[in-house]
Amino acid sequence: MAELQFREALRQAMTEEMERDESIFLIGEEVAEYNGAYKVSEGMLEQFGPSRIIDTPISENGFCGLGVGAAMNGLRPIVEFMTWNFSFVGMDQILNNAAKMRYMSGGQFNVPIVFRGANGAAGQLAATHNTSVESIYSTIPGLKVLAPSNPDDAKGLLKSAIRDNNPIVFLESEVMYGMKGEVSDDPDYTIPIGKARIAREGKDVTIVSHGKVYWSAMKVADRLVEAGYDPEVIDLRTIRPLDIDTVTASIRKTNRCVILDESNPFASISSEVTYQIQERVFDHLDAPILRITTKDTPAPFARNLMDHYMPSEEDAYQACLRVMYAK
Amino acid sequence: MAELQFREALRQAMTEEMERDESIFLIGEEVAEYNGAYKVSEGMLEQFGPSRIIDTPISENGFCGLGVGAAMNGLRPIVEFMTWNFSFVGMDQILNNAAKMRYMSGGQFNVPIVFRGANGAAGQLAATHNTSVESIYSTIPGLKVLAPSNPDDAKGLLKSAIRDNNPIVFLESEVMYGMKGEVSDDPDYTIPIGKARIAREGKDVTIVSHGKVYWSAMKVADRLVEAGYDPEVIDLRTIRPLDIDTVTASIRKTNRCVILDESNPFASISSEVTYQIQERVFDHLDAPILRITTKDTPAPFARNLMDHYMPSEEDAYQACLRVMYAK
Amino acid sequence: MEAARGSAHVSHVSHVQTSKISVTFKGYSAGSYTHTELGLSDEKVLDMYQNMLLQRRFEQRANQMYGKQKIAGFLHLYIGQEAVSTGAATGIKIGTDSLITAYRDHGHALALGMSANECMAELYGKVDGCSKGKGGSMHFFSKEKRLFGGHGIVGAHVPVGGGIAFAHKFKNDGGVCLAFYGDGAVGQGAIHEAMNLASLYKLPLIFIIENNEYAMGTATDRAFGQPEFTRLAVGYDIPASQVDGMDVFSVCKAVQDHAAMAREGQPSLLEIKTYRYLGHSVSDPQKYRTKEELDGKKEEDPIIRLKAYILENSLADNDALDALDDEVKETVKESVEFAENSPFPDLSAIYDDIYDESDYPYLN
Amino acid sequence: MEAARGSAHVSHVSHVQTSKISVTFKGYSAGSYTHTELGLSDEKVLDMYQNMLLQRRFEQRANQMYGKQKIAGFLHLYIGQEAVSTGAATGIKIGTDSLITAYRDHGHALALGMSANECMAELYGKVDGCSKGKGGSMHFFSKEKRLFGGHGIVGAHVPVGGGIAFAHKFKNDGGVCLAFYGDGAVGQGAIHEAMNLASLYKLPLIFIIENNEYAMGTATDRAFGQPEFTRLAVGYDIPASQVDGMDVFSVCKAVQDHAAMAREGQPSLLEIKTYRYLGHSVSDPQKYRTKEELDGKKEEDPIIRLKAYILENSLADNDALDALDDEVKETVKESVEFAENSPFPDLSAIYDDIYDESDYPYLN
Ligand SMILES: Cc1ncc(C[n+]2csc(CCOP(=O)(O)OP(=O)(O)O)c2C)c(N)n1
Ligand SMILES: Cc1ncc(C[n+]2csc(CCOP(=O)(O)OP(=O)(O)O)c2C)c(N)n1
Ligand SMILES: [Mg+2]
Ligand SMILES: [Mg+2]
Repeated sequence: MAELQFREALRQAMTEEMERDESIFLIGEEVAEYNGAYKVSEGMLEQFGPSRIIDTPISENGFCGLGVGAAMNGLRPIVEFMTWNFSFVGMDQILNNAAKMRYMSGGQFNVPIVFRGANGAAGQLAATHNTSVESIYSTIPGLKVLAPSNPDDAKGLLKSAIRDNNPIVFLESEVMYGMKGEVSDDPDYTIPIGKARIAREGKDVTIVSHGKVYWSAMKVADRLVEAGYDPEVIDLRTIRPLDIDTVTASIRKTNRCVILDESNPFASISSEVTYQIQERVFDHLDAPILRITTKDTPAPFARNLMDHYMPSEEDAYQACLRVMYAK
Repeated sequence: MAELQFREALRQAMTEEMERDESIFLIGEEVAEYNGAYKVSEGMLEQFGPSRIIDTPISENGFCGLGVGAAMNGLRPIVEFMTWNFSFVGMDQILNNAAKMRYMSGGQFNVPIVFRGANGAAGQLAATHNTSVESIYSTIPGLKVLAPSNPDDAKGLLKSAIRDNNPIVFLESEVMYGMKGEVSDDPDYTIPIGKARIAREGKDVTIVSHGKVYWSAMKVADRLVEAGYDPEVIDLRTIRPLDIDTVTASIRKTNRCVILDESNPFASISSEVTYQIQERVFDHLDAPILRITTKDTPAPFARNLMDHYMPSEEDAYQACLRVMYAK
Repeated sequence: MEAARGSAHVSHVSHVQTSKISVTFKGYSAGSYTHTELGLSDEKVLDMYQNMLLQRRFEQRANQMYGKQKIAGFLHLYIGQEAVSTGAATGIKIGTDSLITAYRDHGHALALGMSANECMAELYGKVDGCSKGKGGSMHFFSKEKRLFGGHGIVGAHVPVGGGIAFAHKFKNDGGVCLAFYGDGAVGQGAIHEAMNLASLYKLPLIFIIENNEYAMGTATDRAFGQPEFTRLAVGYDIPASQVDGMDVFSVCKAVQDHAAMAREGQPSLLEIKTYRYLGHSVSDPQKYRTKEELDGKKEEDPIIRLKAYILENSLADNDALDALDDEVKETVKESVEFAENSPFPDLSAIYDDIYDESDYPYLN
Repeated sequence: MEAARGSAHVSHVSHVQTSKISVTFKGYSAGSYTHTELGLSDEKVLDMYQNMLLQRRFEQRANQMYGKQKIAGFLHLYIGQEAVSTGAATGIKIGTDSLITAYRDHGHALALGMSANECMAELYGKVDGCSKGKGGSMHFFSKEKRLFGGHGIVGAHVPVGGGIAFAHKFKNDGGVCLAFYGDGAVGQGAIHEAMNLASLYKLPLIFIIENNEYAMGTATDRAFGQPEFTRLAVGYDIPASQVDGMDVFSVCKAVQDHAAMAREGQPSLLEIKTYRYLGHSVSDPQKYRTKEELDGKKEEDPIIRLKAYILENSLADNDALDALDDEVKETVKESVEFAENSPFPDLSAIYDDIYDESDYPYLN
């Protein structure tokens, strides 16, 4: 175990895998000579050279498609989006070509590709630069969608993603890149895709979250503990496939659920988790499931509005009290 | 009232509005000289001429962007997608530019634009040509999303959409274009955006649906009636903003709900409707809300698989029985 | 920047206030090449003839079966364009080189040597289809023949072709990729991005526009401000040539030349002039063209042209050609039987082939 | 297809097996134009000088305020490129013509006559900002000045520019649209689509590439197989010219000429060679270029150049220019006070300006 930044954990995952398997390459804007817009790939050009660490023009559609073709023809691309906001100009390549190629070819062509980059809000960047994309990508069968919340998960999940033979949407966060944490140094450290993590065991209320907002969930849990409650916190880690069994097992115990989701609310992960919970353990629910999300608006620029836009820990805390009928 | 096909109702809506307001134009692939790939715009080139009925190259990103700019500069474009499957190569224009322009400009620039075309499955067209896009677009604040299920609603909602000052995603269906029905001939016939329609009143179970799958909901209701039950059927008509009040009022009465949604299930309209119902009328629910959707897979080609892929009326019927604890 | 390689020549003159470039495009016109010049044996020419006939009769039969509702969905027929697929397949190394195209893909599949059986079964949506009945007409695939699909989103497969070429280069396996697309697809930004990427990374890729004059009902000059597609290559400094797609030898020669460039790391563009005889798909009233235009084009028919060449050059006589045709008819007939007899996929197969694993948990 | 109009000349020669085109691009080099030739009064030249200074000092101050954490988010500074915005704004009819650009938009806003106050307040995210604090640095808008934004998704605003031009034509209001974008944006397919649409529909649109040699850390020749951007115009048969963006008169003249073409329904392309002195945004270590390169470019500074021109031609003396500078400094200082004193939006404003209606039901 070593203490690493989130970005270093990602880099280590990529580096170890690239050392192991020569068919892996990294491609994206500024990943090579600039060392990555957020320095995730720092030093990788030096280590692996320009045939495996590849700068692109600003052509998301083009280089996503290039990744898909390379994956079909025997390589294992890692495609970096500077941020996921920019994936929309190339999203047809992800949701049609990457996701459906194997199916349409009757299983002949695997598409082992990882699309990765920063997701979600990152401060005063206004409406086009603060999108949480998981609602959009996770609706697509054929993709897997991963969202680590800490350096160790980042490493273990990214290694699993790179080894996986299927197309993967891997969601990081500008705001988390500098976050430090203990990270396994086992070169075969992988975290199974599709397994949630119980971050805190408890029996009074289940708080479900993923990615950056997991840290808000933990703060809410701390406040609840201080107030004398015993919350359970689940970090989904994988969004598709969703580990609903871990969630429902928790609800069987707590009978209550609050979801923290840094997406616009409509048809989001919070909606889906709610559907699946109530479908499976309806009789165990003692209160409605409540969600705390970003506001149902585009992201504003002004500092105070942007703070207001983000999922509120206070609201989440109050929601927990509400579902426990503690107020 | 006259009996019109769905496509004729759409055409009438566009034609009447274009006669009323010279700033409206129709643009898209094959809309002019070919009279529309599905003949929705038949004869409109002749009536309005090539400056208002405009064929495009196959450049969805380009002509969606063109529509947004034209709308910002005082026109009211109707942009036809041959089908919504092809919107993904231009979706950045919809979800970033159309949806967020007004907000980012502090309210200075309206974007009165209608994006319309065929949505959802249309038979053996395989994985890229059978996408239901409402889950993806309705998650975006700034858009409104409409999905009429019959010719009269098609006309009334399209006229409302064209008159609306906001960007609208208008979802039709290849399979429904030939469907006939009575249509109002009032030139000012509009249906309010954001109002669901109670298609059948009942008290035993609420079936929620929209668009083409509404007809399955009605068939299921018929079977239930035959079996001695009294179902209520709600046609959402507008997906964003969602008329949740009509839905919850129904559930207060029936205490049970089944949702039919022709989308892939994950993070779909069915998920969202479920969240909102349980949040608002939890205590009125006597059973879990169940959904019947397409399978959680890409659309296959083979006829039998494609039939199997579609939301099953039998499953929906069984789901209704299940939530009524009738089996 | 000076460039003079392959078939394009760019020269650059700078004055104080203007600069000038001139670019030369090579043309591969019909009737310019003999099979011996192209290194093709007499037998190979007969194979080519038979293959073009196979494409034609296969599709005629498919059209018929569509009418009988044995086949459903879209059916985009290639009839008239057979010299393009066969010429191209003859110009490359099948099994080493790769090919990707749009939804009008039956011709390419058969030209690469995929069997009529697997192709017809795919149209029927049967398990023995080349995509196990999952893809249908628009999505023929063969890993063995290196056909990377059949694709339905116009233009979107062209960057994928760039990636296939990228992998050839990365693996240094000597392969090149042919990316076919229609004139209409040129309107898609994806292709611009792919052309720049190919030029920048020096990918072993040939962009091949099958210009059949229409995208559905839209003639090229109604969709493009400048419809001479070779000129797009100027923006990327890649060689571009124009080819008469009604002469299979012209196509073969052009693909040979451009594949040779590609093997040296020089991507390029081919505009192949061709024509489709039937509608865009089976339900097209075709009001956008006259019967005269269509009939005129049929006079240039690529199969008749090749037949005439064979007879003129005594590569075979009429009887021998008739025998080949009979074989083809038999093959096609058998393919229909094969497709009829092949089972539909099991319903459980709906969940197969999505992920490369058997325990993925689907929702239901 | 023959074309010889505006500044591009295409000729076409067909032989049996090759065809050739030659294309001429016009150049607007520095030092070629006097203000009188351009129809600019002496006063106008002083206005232009003052405007360029305003842009420079405004941004220097914004940079400072960013350091003091009064401003947050991305801040992309335009310093070095001021001749482009001022030259272009001088070449069009403000209030009739339209302009759209990318996120590096402060210069264009000030050149169009938007006040330093509303611009600085927007950087602060205050209600008196030009986008009410909803847009920030990347999203300056002014309906009055016809600035259609400031846009953050690279390349995506260019088709929007096409639509603005489309509406000018549709309404026949005599207006034209200038769509500015960076060299990096040329890699986006959206721009290819927009160029074809403009060429096809004959839109009154000028595509203006502000080529400042870098897209973040990527020099143009590392992103483009063929980095002479004017050549892209050949594919669309639209005139293209290259402009020295360090001379405000060259820019003005080019925009005058191309706007005149646009008013006649001829879209065109301008590549303006310029340079940004600062990093891509405030947090850029700039390892991709040398100090020597940067210092060399600063020698061509557009403001110093214009100052020299004014002095040489005795349009004003040093004292008068210093007085203008003092005015500018005062304006900028006031804008900071204005921004500081302007309130933040009310929290309820988060729900305003999304839809053009007051009763839209948001989720919560
Ligand atoms: C992105 C996208 N837009 C629209 C369509 C609908 N469409 C299918 S084929 C076609 C015409 C394509 O013409 P062309 O590229 O010339 O190929 P051809 O049919 O002539 O072989 C269109 C518009 C599509 N499949 N994808
Ligand atoms: C589609 C998209 N991809 C990536 C980015 C991230 N990004 C922002 S600015 C930029 C560089 C653009 O360079 P250029 O067009 O030359 O403009 P300049 O910054 O030089 O003015 C990049 C890659 C983005 N905003 N949008
Ligand atoms: Mg065509
Ligand atoms: Mg630049």
